[in-house]
Amino acid sequence: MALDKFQIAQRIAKELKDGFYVNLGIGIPTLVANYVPEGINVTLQSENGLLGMGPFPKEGKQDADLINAGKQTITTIPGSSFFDSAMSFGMIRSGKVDLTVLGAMEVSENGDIANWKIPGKMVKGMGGAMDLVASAKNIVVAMMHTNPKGESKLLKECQLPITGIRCVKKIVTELAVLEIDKTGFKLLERAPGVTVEEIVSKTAGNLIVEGEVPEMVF
Amino acid sequence: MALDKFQIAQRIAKELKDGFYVNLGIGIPTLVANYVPEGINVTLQSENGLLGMGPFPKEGKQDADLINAGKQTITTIPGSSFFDSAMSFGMIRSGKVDLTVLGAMEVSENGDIANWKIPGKMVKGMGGAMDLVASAKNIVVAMMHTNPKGESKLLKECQLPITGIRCVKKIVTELAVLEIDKTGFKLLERAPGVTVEEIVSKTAGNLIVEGEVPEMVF
Amino acid sequence: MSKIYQNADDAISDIQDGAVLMLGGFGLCGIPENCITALVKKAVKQLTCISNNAGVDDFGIGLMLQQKQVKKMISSYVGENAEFERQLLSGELEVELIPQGTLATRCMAAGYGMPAIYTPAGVGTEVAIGKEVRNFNGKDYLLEMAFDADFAIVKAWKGDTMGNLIFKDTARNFNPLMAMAGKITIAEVEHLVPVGELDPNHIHTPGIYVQRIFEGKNYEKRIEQLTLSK
Amino acid sequence: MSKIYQNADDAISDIQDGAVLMLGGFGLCGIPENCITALVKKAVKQLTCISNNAGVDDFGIGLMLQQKQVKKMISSYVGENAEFERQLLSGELEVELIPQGTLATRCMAAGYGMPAIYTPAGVGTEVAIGKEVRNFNGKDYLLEMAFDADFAIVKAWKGDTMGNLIFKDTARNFNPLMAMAGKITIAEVEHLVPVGELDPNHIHTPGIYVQRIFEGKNYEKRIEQLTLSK
Repeated sequence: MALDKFQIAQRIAKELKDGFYVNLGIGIPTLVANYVPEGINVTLQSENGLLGMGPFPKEGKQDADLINAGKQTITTIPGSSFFDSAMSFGMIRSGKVDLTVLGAMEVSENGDIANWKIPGKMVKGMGGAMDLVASAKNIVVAMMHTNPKGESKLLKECQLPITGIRCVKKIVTELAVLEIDKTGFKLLERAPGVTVEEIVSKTAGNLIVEGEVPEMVF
Repeated sequence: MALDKFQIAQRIAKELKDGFYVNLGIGIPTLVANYVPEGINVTLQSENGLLGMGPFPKEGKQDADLINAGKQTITTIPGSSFFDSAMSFGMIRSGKVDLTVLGAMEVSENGDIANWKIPGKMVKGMGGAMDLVASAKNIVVAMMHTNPKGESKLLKECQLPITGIRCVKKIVTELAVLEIDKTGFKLLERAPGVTVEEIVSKTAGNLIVEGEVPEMVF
Repeated sequence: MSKIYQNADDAISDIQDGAVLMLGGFGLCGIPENCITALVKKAVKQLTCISNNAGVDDFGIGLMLQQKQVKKMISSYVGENAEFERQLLSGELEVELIPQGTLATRCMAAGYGMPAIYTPAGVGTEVAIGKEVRNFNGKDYLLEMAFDADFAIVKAWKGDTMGNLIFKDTARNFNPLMAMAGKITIAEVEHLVPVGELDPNHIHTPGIYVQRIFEGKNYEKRIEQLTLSK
Repeated sequence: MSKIYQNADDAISDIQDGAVLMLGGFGLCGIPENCITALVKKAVKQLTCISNNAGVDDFGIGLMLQQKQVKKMISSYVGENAEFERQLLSGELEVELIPQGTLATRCMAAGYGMPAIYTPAGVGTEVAIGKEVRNFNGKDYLLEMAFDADFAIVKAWKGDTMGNLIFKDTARNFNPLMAMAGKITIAEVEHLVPVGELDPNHIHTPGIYVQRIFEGKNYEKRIEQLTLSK
């Protein structure tokens, strides 16, 4: 059974370690915050200028001066700090953020990522994505294995304009967990009940399958 | 009559304009703060990280956490702000400080300044002087016209290791006010009773004397 | 020499057609609402606006776009704006998209008197076209130039009569960076307080960076994405 | 994962001979007194110390110099220290003098992930020897590299258990810059407070930059130049 988006988030949450500072992109990555394993503490960074992002506010408690990078109203938690956008990207560039989780349209087998622009469509901009992918020391991509047309999003080379080069470390899709290896996508785990054959058939880039590939454990 | 150091400071204070942000170096420059003309307001910057430097504290009110760039205990005034040393030199480099007053060992006729190092003597370092002279848009030097041996400190070229190039705008000595012009030291004012001849004899670099040179007015 | 202006009209009165403006804010959070209204009223045109976003159709910089006052936007993200899209597709509006951290750091560079900075953002992408790429310690970086803006227009929570500013929460964002970067910086504040009232240790932007200040009025502070917990 | 250490000995226990250290403070103002004492006690040697000043004979980094623990000082001003002078003249101690703003900005560059910065300080002087000079907009600048320190050791006024720091008055100086720049940052604070006690808008150094924190004791906070008004 392919994972749903909540299970993808849940699987990514297993990458979290105690004390991590984490930047979560918009979409599935945001959901990761709901699955932080018991007993570990992570601090969420929002690149508009906040460390220690709390949950959405209760009705009536929203504050226009307190939003996240997705422009959603949020709250602080004890230990939060505010800073300007230069310091925010400063801590991203200097590798202080331990883990960055992003969505993607395409990932290539050498770790290039495309997630900001589709030629012919209105271009909204890269926001902080190019800074994040160029700087983060540990980038996990959360995405579907194929696009709506059924074409693989794990490619030999990105077809869309890229956001950053050789930066993705790991990919979690509804079918698999894969790691960017020197020669391609190394298959680490299968979604429960998903066959290696299905993953092979939906991966256009070089897929490395070594020995028995375990199922994900939740 | 040659000026004393207090009069040099007093003359430099006439360069102040209302609203100026000013950085005063150690020695005679520090004294300038005592002669701010009536009715104008200047804010003193201390490059260790303070805008709005107040007078020395009263006995018992000193605070080890509150010092100026000369490491002296000082006070704040209403409107003071603290910042880190990068921002401090940031505001210096970006030309936000309107006037910088410095001492010097030598100034050359093209505006080079030497004030940090005497070969053969223990070198203590340049502190913030190189940043200040390289960045300030308006630098006034306060110094004696000659060194203790009677040799001119206003030279064709600096003999000592220089602190910065082509940066000095104006010089106030015990004898004269001079401006760095395209071709040399332009004599603007004489100290009361001091002759042009004396200034000529004590200036080794090219001295430009045009028409009648007025006496300083205090 | 007083930095205090009566209102936004007063503070922006000498901004001319063709000016390069920086406008603080992220999304609709921390934007200089009063100055934007005054710029619309003044109908100044052919502006270049450096701002992380371009507002929405009926708020923020969107109001200036509706009056066709903007020649060029320099931003990192410009969604949520139909009129913007129309002008872009019709060629009326020029847009330069740059990474958000690059935008922030180019502001900081201007304020810190650094002519250019090196950042890895955009290496290997179309953002790198025409730019110097340089390797330091095995990693490639792009050379990006400091901004050069005629006016920086920012919004703070509190300010004093010497121009010292304090921002609130994530409304800080680009505001202190742009405040440092403008040739002339105009700050509108929710609360203009007497000098001495702000703790010198809490000031985010020292007054040396601020040439004009006024207390804004009727802040709407619109929320773009209201999200609530149950 | 707790960042809290019991004391300075504990916090610096893994600093080895030959380490590159950043030490906060300007003069004797805002120096990490407890950590310096612990470094002397640990007798770690061959250190490279990046610090604006080198203390006085019997306080600050001067204490480490007396024990001949320092191989190299990288500073902007090193007066007021006879033992320093002796070691320098005898060749026991290497000294690299760099402009104060360059020192500050090279710290900031490290904390902001910028490999190098351009500054006009030192152009045309002996500081420029061997460095790239580059002209931007008609003005020359030197290329100066970000520092690369193993440990940054800073002193703050208040800190919380997540490592958030607040500095007091001019004791801020290089401390927040170095806090951002170390691979491992050790903060000693006068007051260690529970998380949530510091206002998020007043924090100077966000906890992400601080790996270890402890409450120092017996602060002497010596005054170098006592100057009083009558």
